[in-house]
Amino acid sequence: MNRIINLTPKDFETDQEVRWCPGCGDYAILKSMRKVLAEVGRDPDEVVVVSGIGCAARLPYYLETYGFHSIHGRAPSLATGIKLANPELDVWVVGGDGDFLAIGANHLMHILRRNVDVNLVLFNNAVYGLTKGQSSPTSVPGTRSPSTPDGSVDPAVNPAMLALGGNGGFVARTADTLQDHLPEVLLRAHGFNGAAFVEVLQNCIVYNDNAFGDLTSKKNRAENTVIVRHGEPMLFGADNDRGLVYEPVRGEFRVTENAAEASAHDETNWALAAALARLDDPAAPTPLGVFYCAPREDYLSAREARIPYAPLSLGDLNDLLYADSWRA
Amino acid sequence: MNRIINLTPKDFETDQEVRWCPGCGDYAILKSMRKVLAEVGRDPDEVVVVSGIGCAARLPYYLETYGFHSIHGRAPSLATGIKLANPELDVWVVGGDGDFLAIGANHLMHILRRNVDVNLVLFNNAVYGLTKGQSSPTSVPGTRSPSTPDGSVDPAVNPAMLALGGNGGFVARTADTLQDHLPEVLLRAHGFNGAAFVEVLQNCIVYNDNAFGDLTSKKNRAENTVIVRHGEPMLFGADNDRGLVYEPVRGEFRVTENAAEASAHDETNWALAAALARLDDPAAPTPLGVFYCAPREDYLSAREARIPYAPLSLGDLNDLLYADSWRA
Amino acid sequence: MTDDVVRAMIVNDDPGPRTVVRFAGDSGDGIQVLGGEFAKAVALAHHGLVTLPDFPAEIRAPAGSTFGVSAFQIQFGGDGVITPGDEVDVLFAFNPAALKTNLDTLKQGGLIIVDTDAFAARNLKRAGYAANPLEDGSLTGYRLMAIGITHLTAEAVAPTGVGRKQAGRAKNFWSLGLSYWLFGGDRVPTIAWIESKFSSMPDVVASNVAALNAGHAYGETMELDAGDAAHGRDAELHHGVFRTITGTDAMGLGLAAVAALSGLKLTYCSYPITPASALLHFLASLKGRGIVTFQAEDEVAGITAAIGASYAGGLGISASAGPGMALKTEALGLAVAVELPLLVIDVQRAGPSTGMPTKPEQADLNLALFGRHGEAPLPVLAPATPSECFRIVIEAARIAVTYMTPVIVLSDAYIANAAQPWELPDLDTLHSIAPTFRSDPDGFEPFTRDPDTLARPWARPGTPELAHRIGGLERADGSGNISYDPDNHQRMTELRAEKIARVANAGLDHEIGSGATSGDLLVIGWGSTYGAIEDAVSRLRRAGRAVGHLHLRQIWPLPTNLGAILARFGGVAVVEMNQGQLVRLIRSEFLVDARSITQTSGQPFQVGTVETALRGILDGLEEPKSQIG
Amino acid sequence: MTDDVVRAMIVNDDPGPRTVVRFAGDSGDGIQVLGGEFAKAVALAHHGLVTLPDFPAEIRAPAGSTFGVSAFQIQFGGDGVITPGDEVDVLFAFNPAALKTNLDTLKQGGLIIVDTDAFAARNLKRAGYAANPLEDGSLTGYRLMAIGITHLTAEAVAPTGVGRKQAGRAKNFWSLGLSYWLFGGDRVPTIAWIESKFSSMPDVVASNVAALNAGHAYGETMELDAGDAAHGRDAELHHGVFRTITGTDAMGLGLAAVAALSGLKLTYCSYPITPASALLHFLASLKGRGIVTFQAEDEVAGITAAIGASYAGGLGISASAGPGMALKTEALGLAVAVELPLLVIDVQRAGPSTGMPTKPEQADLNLALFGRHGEAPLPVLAPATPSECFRIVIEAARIAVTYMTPVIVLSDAYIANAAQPWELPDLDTLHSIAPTFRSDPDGFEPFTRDPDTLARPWARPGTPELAHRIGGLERADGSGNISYDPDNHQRMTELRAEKIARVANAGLDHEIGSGATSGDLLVIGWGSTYGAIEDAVSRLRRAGRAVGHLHLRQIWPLPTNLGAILARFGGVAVVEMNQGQLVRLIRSEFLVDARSITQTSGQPFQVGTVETALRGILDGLEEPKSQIG
Ligand SMILES: Cc1ncc(C[n+]2csc(CCOP(=O)(O)OP(=O)(O)O)c2C)c(N)n1
Ligand SMILES: Cc1ncc(C[n+]2csc(CCOP(=O)(O)OP(=O)(O)O)c2C)c(N)n1
Ligand code: SF4
Ligand code: SF4
Ligand SMILES: [Mg+2]
Ligand SMILES: [Mg+2]
Repeated sequence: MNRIINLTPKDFETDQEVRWCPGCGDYAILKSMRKVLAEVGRDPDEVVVVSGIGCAARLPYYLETYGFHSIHGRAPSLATGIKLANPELDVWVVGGDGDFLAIGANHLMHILRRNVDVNLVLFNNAVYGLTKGQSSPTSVPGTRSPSTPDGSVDPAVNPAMLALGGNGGFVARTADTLQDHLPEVLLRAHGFNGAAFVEVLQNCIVYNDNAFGDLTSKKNRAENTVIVRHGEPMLFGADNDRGLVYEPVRGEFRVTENAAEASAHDETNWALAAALARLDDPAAPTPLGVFYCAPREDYLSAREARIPYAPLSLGDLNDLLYADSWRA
Repeated sequence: MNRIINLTPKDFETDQEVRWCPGCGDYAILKSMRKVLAEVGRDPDEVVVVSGIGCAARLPYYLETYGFHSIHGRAPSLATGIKLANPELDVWVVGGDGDFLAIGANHLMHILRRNVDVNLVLFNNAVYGLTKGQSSPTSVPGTRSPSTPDGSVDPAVNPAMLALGGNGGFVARTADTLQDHLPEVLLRAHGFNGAAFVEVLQNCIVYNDNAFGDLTSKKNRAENTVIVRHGEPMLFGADNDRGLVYEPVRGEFRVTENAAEASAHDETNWALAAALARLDDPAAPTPLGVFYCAPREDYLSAREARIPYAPLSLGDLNDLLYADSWRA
Repeated sequence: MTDDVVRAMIVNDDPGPRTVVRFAGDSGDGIQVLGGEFAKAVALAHHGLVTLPDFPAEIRAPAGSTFGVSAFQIQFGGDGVITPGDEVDVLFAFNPAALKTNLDTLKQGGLIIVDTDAFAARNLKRAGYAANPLEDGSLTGYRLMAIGITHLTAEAVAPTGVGRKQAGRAKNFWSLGLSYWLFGGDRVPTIAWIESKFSSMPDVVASNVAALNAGHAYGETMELDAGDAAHGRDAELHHGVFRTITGTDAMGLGLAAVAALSGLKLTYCSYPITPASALLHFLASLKGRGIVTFQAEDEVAGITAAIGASYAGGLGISASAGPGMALKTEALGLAVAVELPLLVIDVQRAGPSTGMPTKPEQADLNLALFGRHGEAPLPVLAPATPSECFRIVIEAARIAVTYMTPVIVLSDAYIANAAQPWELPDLDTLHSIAPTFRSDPDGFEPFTRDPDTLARPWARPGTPELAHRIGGLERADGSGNISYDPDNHQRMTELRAEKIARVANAGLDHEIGSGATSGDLLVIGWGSTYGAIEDAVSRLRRAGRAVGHLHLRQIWPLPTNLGAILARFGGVAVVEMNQGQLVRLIRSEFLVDARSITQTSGQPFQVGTVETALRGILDGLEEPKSQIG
Repeated sequence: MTDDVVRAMIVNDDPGPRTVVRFAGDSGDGIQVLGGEFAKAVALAHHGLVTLPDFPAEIRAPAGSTFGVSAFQIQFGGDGVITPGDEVDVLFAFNPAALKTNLDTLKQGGLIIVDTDAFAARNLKRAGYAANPLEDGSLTGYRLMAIGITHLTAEAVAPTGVGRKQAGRAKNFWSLGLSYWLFGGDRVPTIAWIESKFSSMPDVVASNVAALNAGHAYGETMELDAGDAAHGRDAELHHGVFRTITGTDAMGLGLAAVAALSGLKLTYCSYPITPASALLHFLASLKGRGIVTFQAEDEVAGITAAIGASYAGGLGISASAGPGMALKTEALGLAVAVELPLLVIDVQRAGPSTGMPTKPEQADLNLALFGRHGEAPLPVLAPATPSECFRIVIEAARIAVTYMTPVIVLSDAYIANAAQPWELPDLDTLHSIAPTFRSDPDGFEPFTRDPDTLARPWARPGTPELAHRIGGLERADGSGNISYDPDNHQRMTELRAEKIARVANAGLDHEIGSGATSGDLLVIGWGSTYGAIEDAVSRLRRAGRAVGHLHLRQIWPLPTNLGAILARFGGVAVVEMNQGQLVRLIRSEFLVDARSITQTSGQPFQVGTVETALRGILDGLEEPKSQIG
């Protein structure tokens, strides 16, 4: 059923006023989501956007598709249920770092290993926005927040690495205001037949401004990020004149000024993907892109192959009921 | 306080009859735990063993230490609370694959990243024993069980890999009946200053017999397992005549018949540890040992350094109360 | 419930002859198979029956230990059999531990059948006997049939050439054969079952059949006689088509019926927990026919996946027991808030916390009624008997779909495991469940309501032009948009409550009572206490007391005319396996001084216990309103 | 509660003069700072007061939008001020959106003070005004003070040389200065506060002080007069040492007091949630003095860590709001089962599900009383006022430690955020909390009990020779070993219930009532409805009605003599912000036809609403028992 042929981002606007703080990175993600949904071209009536609770999780109210703003941390399980009942739907799951990585990390891990065909978009602002600024599982140690006025102690979770360790088949990272790269990655995620995990570095201007440094300004973006693409050398810098050299023995990288020396990205290589996800070196750029993509059967297809669902007729029911019966 | 100098495993027996099924691998783990506790020599009154629910989780009732058999999946958080209130205690957390990796995986991940100084022992039998045999997160796809009579569909979780992805600082694997290796690994875990994660492959003779193949029989153990030790070449086979060669680019291994060619294990190398954890090749042995050990500050010490706890005197209280006061 | 129902209260005057047999032995002795096959034979002989397995808590305890004893109790007779029996007439004890742990169930003068071969020193010691009870006179006061079952079985199966191990395993069939001789029972169906069950192991078939026949022959040859204890076989069920069914299986079949009657894709999302897991196993065995089963990573994932399924147009179902139910409370609030259909089944077990996982209790009623944050009312139903699980889940599904609401069904460990003959329903009498999915975009808003039921429309994702958003933040009446408006919240809270109140009109048209329709005392029960209360009330009626029994299948909302019924009785007593939960509701709703009879021992009520307690209340009632003849 | 308490019921005859002021403006206007400073000045002028902030739900909404309006209300006068006031005497509206969304709080004839500079076309449109309300006559019926606050502020701060942005920000201090002129208030402490708060930004200090002075001067020069609306300043508090405190801070200080009084290491383990997070923030700000704070990964981890802490000999505390409370239910059952002390604080908000997170409701009472699987009784306390949070948590801790039980404290979003002057307790009057840790190994068993309290011993890990195991499976009376024994389970269930019942003897010796000690109607309340009920009852008393007010601080177990008190009144009414939860308990416990007055709008009750409802009940009471003079 493809009633609508040409969709535009505008088709995905709802009548609800967007209520994030002025300057919040969520606006940019919303914009990209609308763009990608239009580009994907799936009938909006066959799209469901599920979320938990948090600033990020308000997103469904701003997308003219089916939407479910559920409870904190449980969006992945809700989405699994939606797919179980109707595998045909195009399901997106969005949430913040508290939602996905504190209360909900278990469900995230299980939807990834099951490879349920949904697109998971993490809005990582390294803070609890909606509850007014407490540190989150992705906050760097030392973060001062209302709940950690003397600086947080807990080492952070690395979302992309957690997804890779949890047997995720598609793991990517991008950032809110990269209006070219973000849609590109979301499109790739959508194209993946299974649970695709996208970490979006998102700026919370109110409670954690500039948490990821300057990744997106025209000026610094080229030096501070490296966008990796399958088969292409991992180059960065204003003139793509610098590169990363993969040092596989310890899964590390070396920055080179000799672009020709740069290693090529291979998104089917888990070890390389893990090394990219783990790269956290002030002297190196932050890797963005599809770190890992290893297609395998998605959960619903695997289920259907093994235990095909079929409606139960009254005749079937009769057989079940009378199976062990006798007449007195 | 060290009232008892020479402890024997017998000192750790309680008056409760051990009630696992005859032949269950849990007996062997219990035996090793007693041995290790005796060897560690910590006063049993300063040891606390915490568990969730499951066959494995019954363990505290069989150890003459302080013990808490709590609720399903929550032992890691309980243990965190115990350490918060009294960092001096020697805390062990034990549980099954359902306990640690289904309902409790989130708490497991968070205790690992925080690096709370406890020893986590996973009894992985790839099945829900206590509830009579349903498939678990570590069951291989296709597992037939009462809840998956046509074979399970879900790809399995790799516990060691999950722990590595979740920022665990100490990750090891061993097996129930290896009465030399199991205590060795538990001792190493105990020595680690932080959250040490040990996966013990455990045979559930009733519901999932032989799930990990023959790893422990005298006959096959040498061929089917490779015990890795820091700095030593990764050798296996009856005469230690075969070895693993680390192929770092993709984080893979090659089996060699030339022992001299075998790579040495380096437990400080995360990439190598991940490769070992992920190695799952019928043609290669199952790696056992301490895959990864990267000492870092433990959670309670880090807290204490930042926000030292001090009792609150009545004088302090008075100051707090009267801080903003005025007289009417 | 209507007044007609009360008029239908019947007087169960003659319970007819009954026998209670209890098989007890080691976990490895095949007691549950023996009991199950015996029950089948009893049923095929057209007797009414109720069976109750009594598993050990341990998976596999050491042989001969008291905590490894497995037992199976059956009461049989005619239509009137509705409990597994208070006191045992005949106890089979296959080893000393079984005798030790089960003797107190046997009535004075009852018959004990023991396998003397198992009463050797080692087993006696394991069971904690200083001396052999068969010889030390401690069993005077009982009749004893001491038989060397183990060696008789070994001799019987010797010709089939099976090994010692298999010979040992055939003991239960030998005893089954003997039981058939003592109480009646046709060996032919059992033999057929053995043949199909062990079809790939011909020697097992041969040895089991040989044992069965030998046991029977032994009884015949020795002219053994259970005497009075066998009187149950003198009664018969009324005519009809029956099958023997446990609560678990009846509930599973009920859900299958929901699938067939509604055409909805049932999506059963659960996490294993005793005693609810068996339902997951049953449904998984249907292999995707009508029902999809999903083993979630925990209970929260289970219920939220079920909610997702209902949102997507399936019917989400989640089942658990106490600890898991507790974990579902937050998500239940979401289901109430977004008004989606959902079934949540709680197979109650003894609590608090992990408690005694295999033992029944009814102490989750409060949790079901009140265990949510905020005002989050929902209907609560409870089956009274194993077979009733079938229609209760159908009713629950009908309510859920009609009113767009989660519904809780409270079963328990007793109902789930007990079995009874069930007269099969005529499929034509089952009304279809007709979910109405919204398809018309004209004027669609997700929170407008049906004027009768107050249900909001069910608009499946995928339906053209109905895209909409729902969520847990308060929803504006009509549009469902986020609203902090005070009046809206007041109105929505009232609408949600009123919608559930209207479920009282849905008319669960069960017969819900027996005994007097007015009189001195109305005994109210719910759930698995049904048999014990009904038998106790019958006894009191036969003793001339004006007592009625009202058994609630729908606990919330309460039947609209319940107050009128209460008013016809001088007093009210509520019997339940907790510390008094329903009684609190009855008292607060009707301001009657309802008395509370409770038990929290992890055991079902015995008829005698209820009877005694009721007598106490009756004797204490100041002014008996009436006496019946 | 003893009869003395009832004798102590006082008649609050003269409330004295009062004023209600409400500041409303954009989130960016600094309304909460303005309100807070004004309240401080009012307090320093020795007035009684209650303040209530009214935050927008959004973190930071677009400027000028109606949903971005932030408000702050204060009622002040003498000792009798116990609510923030039903109707506003003076409304400051800093922009059209603030006027639009707050006008309905203003009483007829009330005074509106507006910043005319903000009533430009763009803001009017944002607020949804077609015409300028200052000009279209729609404000007739009110008094209007229209002042160009923005440009007056800009002029005043110009000499300090700050930029336009900071000049705009000083508006609130200008208005504060004006308020001091209108209602009294000393600028000196405010200036000191500005100086310390912005010490690193001298130009900010200068501009804010300039604005403050200018606002005051403006009022003086223009001889502005709030008229009757300023009568609150004619009343004073009684003598004593006070501070102004919110419920959150009082609770935090109460927990600090528990640490000091008990010597226990308080271990506060929580997950952020509105409106409970503020308590975590307060305690974290204590920097480890007496209390360790732990931000867990979710609510289940929060409460289980707290249980672990209590096991280890600390005092575990966990706080949350509705959705998080629901997630704690399973673990609460564990705490009941293993009998460890624990405080669980629920700062209630409007539900069900996510509901309206910033709005108060009292609809978690059922969850607190009944929201656990199995029989899992525990004490439930509730503070009536912000300052009372202090002693309630101390009492809760004392009960928890004395009876070895989890205790739930029910606060709500209103109490947490409202502020009032609190007469500071004399530390010498606070009784120490003396946990008794078991140290004697002789005869130690983890589940033997103190004969009085029925508490089990608290044996900290690390104590020599007391190694023992506890757990959620039913524990044998005494040894605590796993037990499936029916009699044991029955006994343990009863013991757990009896232990909690004995908490009624613990004697929460609060004054708990006012008004008549017998008469026509007893009004029962709990929690934050205190002020509204008390004022309403006072009004009725002054109108000659025989009405009493009993406010429960301990809801479970109920005070032992509550039945006797109820019997002295002709009728009973229960007032609560839910759909009738306490009333159900009162009805079932005492079989009185208690009437229910409820509200679920997410707003605290107004005095007038309660008064009207009570009048309705009084008028409907058939036979007034008595009339008082
Ligand atoms: C069960 C439950 N616990 C806690 C909360 C409170 N809460 C709402 S959102 C949130 C976290 C917000 O952080 P994040 O998920 O990172 O989203 P953000 O607001 O930063 O986008 C929390 C703790 C809740 N609503 N429900
Ligand atoms: C909240 C809750 N959910 C479910 C259960 C039921 N349950 C008990 S143990 C268990 C899993 C057992 O598997 P595992 O953790 O692997 O331990 P094992 O028995 O195999 O050693 C489950 C699901 C429970 N007790 N509590
Ligand atoms: S609080 Fe932060 S994340 Fe939330 S809307 Fe504001 S800027 Fe965005
Ligand atoms: S069920 Fe399996 S894991 Fe449990 S005790 Fe028996 S053998 Fe061991
Ligand atoms: Mg966030
Ligand atoms: Mg297991």
